[in-house]
Amino acid sequence: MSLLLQASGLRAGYGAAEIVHGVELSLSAGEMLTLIGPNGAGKSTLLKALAGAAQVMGGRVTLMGQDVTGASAARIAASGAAYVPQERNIFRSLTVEENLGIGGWLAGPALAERRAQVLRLLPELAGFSRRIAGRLSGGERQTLAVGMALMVEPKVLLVDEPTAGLSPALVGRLLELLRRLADEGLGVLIVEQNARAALARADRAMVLVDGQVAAAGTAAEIEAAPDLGALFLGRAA
Amino acid sequence: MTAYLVAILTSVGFYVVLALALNLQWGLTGMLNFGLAGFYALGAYASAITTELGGMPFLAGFAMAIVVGTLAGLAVAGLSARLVGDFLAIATLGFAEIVRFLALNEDWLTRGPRGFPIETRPIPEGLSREASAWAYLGLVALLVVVAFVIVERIRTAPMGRVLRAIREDELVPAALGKDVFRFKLKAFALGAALAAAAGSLYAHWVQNISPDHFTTALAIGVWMSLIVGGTGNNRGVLVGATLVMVILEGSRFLTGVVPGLDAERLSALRIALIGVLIIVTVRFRPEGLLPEPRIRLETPAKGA
Amino acid sequence: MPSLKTPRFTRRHALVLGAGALAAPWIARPGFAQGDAIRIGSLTPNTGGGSPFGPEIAEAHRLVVELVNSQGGVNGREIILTQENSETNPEVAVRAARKLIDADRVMAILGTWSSSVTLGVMPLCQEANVIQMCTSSSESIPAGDKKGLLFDFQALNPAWGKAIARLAVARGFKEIAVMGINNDFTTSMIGTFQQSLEEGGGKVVNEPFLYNPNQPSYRAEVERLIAGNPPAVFIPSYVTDFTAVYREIFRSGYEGQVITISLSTGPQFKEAVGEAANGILHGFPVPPVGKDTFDAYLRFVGLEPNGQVQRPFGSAGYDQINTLLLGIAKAGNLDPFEVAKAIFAISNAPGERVTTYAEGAEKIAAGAEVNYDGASSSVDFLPNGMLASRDFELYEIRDGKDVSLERITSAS
Amino acid sequence: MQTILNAISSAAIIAPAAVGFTLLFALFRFANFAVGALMTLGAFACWTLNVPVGLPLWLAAPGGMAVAAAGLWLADRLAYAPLRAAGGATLLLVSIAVALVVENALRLGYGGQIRGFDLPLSRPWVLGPVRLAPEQLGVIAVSAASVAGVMLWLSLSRWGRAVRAAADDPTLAAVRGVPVGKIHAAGIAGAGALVGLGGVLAGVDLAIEPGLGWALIIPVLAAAILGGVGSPMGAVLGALLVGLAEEVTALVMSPSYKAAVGFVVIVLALLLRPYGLLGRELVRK
Repeated sequence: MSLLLQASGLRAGYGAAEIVHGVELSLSAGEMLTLIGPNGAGKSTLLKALAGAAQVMGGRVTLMGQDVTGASAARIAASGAAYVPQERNIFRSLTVEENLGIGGWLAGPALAERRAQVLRLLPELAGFSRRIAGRLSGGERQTLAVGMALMVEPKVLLVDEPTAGLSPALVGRLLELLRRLADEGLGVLIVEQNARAALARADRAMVLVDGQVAAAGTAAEIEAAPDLGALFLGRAA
Repeated sequence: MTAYLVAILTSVGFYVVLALALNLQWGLTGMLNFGLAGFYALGAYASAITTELGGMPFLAGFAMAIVVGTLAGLAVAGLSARLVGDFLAIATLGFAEIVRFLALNEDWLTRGPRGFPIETRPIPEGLSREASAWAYLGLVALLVVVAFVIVERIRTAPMGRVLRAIREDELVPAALGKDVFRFKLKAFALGAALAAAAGSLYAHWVQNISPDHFTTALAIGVWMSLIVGGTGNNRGVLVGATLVMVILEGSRFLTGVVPGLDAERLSALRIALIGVLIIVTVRFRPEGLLPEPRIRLETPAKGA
Repeated sequence: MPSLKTPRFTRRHALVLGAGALAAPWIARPGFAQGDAIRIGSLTPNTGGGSPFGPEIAEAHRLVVELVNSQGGVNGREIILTQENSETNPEVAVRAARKLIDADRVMAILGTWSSSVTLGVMPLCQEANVIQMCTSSSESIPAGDKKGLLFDFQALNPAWGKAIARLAVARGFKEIAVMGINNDFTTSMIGTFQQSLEEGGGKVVNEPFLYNPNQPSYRAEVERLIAGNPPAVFIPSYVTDFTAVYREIFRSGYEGQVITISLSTGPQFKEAVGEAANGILHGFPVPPVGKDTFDAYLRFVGLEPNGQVQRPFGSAGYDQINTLLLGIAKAGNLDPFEVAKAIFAISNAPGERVTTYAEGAEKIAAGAEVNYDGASSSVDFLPNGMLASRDFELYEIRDGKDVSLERITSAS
Repeated sequence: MQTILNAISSAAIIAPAAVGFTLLFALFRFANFAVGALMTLGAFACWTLNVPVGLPLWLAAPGGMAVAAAGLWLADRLAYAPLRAAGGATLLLVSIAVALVVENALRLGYGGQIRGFDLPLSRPWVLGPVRLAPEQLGVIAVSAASVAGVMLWLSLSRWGRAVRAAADDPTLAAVRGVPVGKIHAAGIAGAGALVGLGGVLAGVDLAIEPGLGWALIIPVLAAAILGGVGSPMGAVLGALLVGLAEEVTALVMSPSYKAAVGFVVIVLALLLRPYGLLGRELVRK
């Protein structure tokens, strides 16, 4: 398995406020890594820093061996890491079709081909391609957000709380979808509140507390750790 | 020259009171009021009508201006409380235009475009020119102090905290059980009353008002005072209004040194220069010369 | 912090420049005794609603002052003219007038144009005993002048309405619809127009109404004006709005007679609408096209007399500054009340006719009585500072030229 | 019938600039008051090409549009872009300062006199109860074609869609690799050209002088806000309604209250639909 994304000593935040204090992280192809932790632990900030959407204040990030420390969101996107924000992850005033088109901006002439591939991966999108994205249901919206991210054929998918606000049935379906993408060879890094559901499908997990890694291991190890379970997994139990 | 500086300082005083009113409405509460000139005009006309047509003394006119200003503020804020941001701006702009059209068209009351001469003065009869100029400056300074104390106290009081919370996100104070509508109404009406009070004093200072006195150009000057000085900072308002007046009036002296241009081109150059100076000032100090002091936004500890 | 430096530098720079500007008038110039200067302010609407007219007034003031200074000034004193822009806005004009009075220490303010500005600065001028010369036609103007320091070089608007109605009746137009720009200038003009029309056996059809300037379109107003297809319409207006209104009238297919005031139909208007301007009737109290004084003024500012109404307010500005300077020459000092008295003396009969400052000053020095005859009118004042009379002339635009039809003299 | 036609004629002048304004608002999240002055700039540029240079109006008009777009781009570079992070009120004020600079630069160059295009006035065609002047028809046709063209561009072309995406959510657009800077430039070019065209159309009806923009900015703003800022279709609808409201009020009551009544209508409409007819809440920074 090839190493796709690696961060060492990563410190990040916004303006003067440092939120993530020195995190080590790696992600390989075909692997699904889930980030869990209490509210305000810096999970989303870490993800954003990796995606170029938050300020990197120290440390180093490499993407497929290339140094992307502090690079812009656009450059990281072009280098093969697709970020799916938690909110505002679709263009609400555009149709689903148009959203996919914007997602595939970097694909250029290969747009049609990519669209076909994405629709193969996510066949449900084809069913509502002409609708205005802002009027989609929660599950449809998240599927579109993932689909749009896939349009540039990324190697790494960075997904921020994709299941927030979804019904338990939809949570399962969406996580299954991400698992499937990892099985196709992508590296998938997700931040997830539904910790048990995520752990059930992830390969590895990291627990973030106060901007630092409190624990890391295989999903099974983390799930089994009794103290962690009591502290952070209770909510989802 | 002294008398000129006194007069300009008096003008600065009016700008300061208006900018303080805006600071309360926009700087603290986030309500975009483009109709400031309307409340100013309303105060000026209410006062002039009371003293000239009603034959009452200045203080009665001043009180009437405050009453009318408050009522108009309540009405405008009450009607448009649902509107936010630029939508409130257009509604208030509409209000100002309506006031101006009323002043222009209802000439049985306002003497329309021919101007309303005002004889009643808040200062004793028979003062010398110099002395009356200083007396007016004193009165305006008094109004500035009162307005400053009111707005500054609100800013630092618990009410100020709620207003700032409304500015950042209305839903948060609403969730904490604050009656957002009431707070907005209060802040807006108080700002309107301040503007009307300034209008009253202004009317009796210039002694002749017409709808042309209360145009958007005036509102722009006041807005500039606020933005240049520092939104949310009452001391900044003082600095901003002074600086804007220095730019507006000082540029008159500047044009004297540009040779070879006729009056029309000099005037155009001067106004263009005012525009450039404002762009440059805002460009290098986007938060204003005196940024808003940081006040912790969290709710006070229990029992406090 | 480089961001702090720039504004600071700008401000200091501005102060230095400003101080330089202030100092400039005090730098001794050859030929004039220091401290004896005559300080005059010119406050014209160079931007805003009056911008089509303000610059020509300002230019007339400046050129006359330059000429007189080059000839040795008034009684050996240099004239220092300070020109300010009122922006056609009384709020701004009041501050500009403060500067003129208190910083530049002028003894007279010339050139205010719109009534709101003239009335707005009047309390200041009255308080500081500063002479005011304006071209405003509001009826409220004489009432505000308690000290006899104001001279108005424009006929008051009731006179306009009367004269134009008489001219219209004389041309056989008896049923006329009326709309006017919403300002003080037209409001009372419409009243006297209606009255005078009825006295002449005619009547105003439809309800007369006012419109506001600065509109994106005047279609609705025009529809209302020409409803019922009246044989003639009268539209007192200014050039900017009249241009738009007239286009609308023409495009609406209205075939009746359009009557307006000559302010609206200057060369700018004719150029803007082209041939369609032909046939418009317009009346104006001044300037007396073809009169020697008016032609002399036009040549003075570098224009050729062409039988057209040109620079309607510049000619009044020219008369303002000439009259003031002659008044000072006659008074022999700068006391405003004596100068005001002298202005009545040099502008009204009896006296030898003079048409320029140089001519008049020479005769005054020789001890003669003079009567200034101006480019905008004969410049005779009533005791209240208003023009005693003014010639009204009715023109028709033919082939893009103003053709004079008739002239009457109307008492204010 | 005539009233409706008149309302359409008025709307035709306002609509392109209102669409331009709404696009700028959607992209940059502030009410750009310089739009009025840029209309004046477009009208003067077109006049210069039309009268002194002698080009026919249909050739001069694109020149006016290009100059207005260039002016907007320059204003963005010098004044707006460095302040992107500042709030909407600051930018709005800066845009007023820009308007002052543009207006007075024109006054410096051209003087305050009024001007008109070299376009002879013509008499109307009379079709039963309705009169329609050829210029009026021309204005309506050009306006409709340009607005329709821009809307097609926005919905069908790759760049047009990217403009809408960047307006919808610039952060997400950047994350998806859309070159937001270039898209902003494209939006400025498109909006600037529309605004310039609006100035040219206004020049056909009104007198061209440096203060022209101030007569136009309020109705442009009102149309855009009434329609729902950010919605080009809404801006067109808003222009029609503003036109209609003003025409009707001038017929039934004193025309001197026309503009005021227009405002009342707008405020009432906003009270019923706080985000405008076709608008929705825009994501704020």
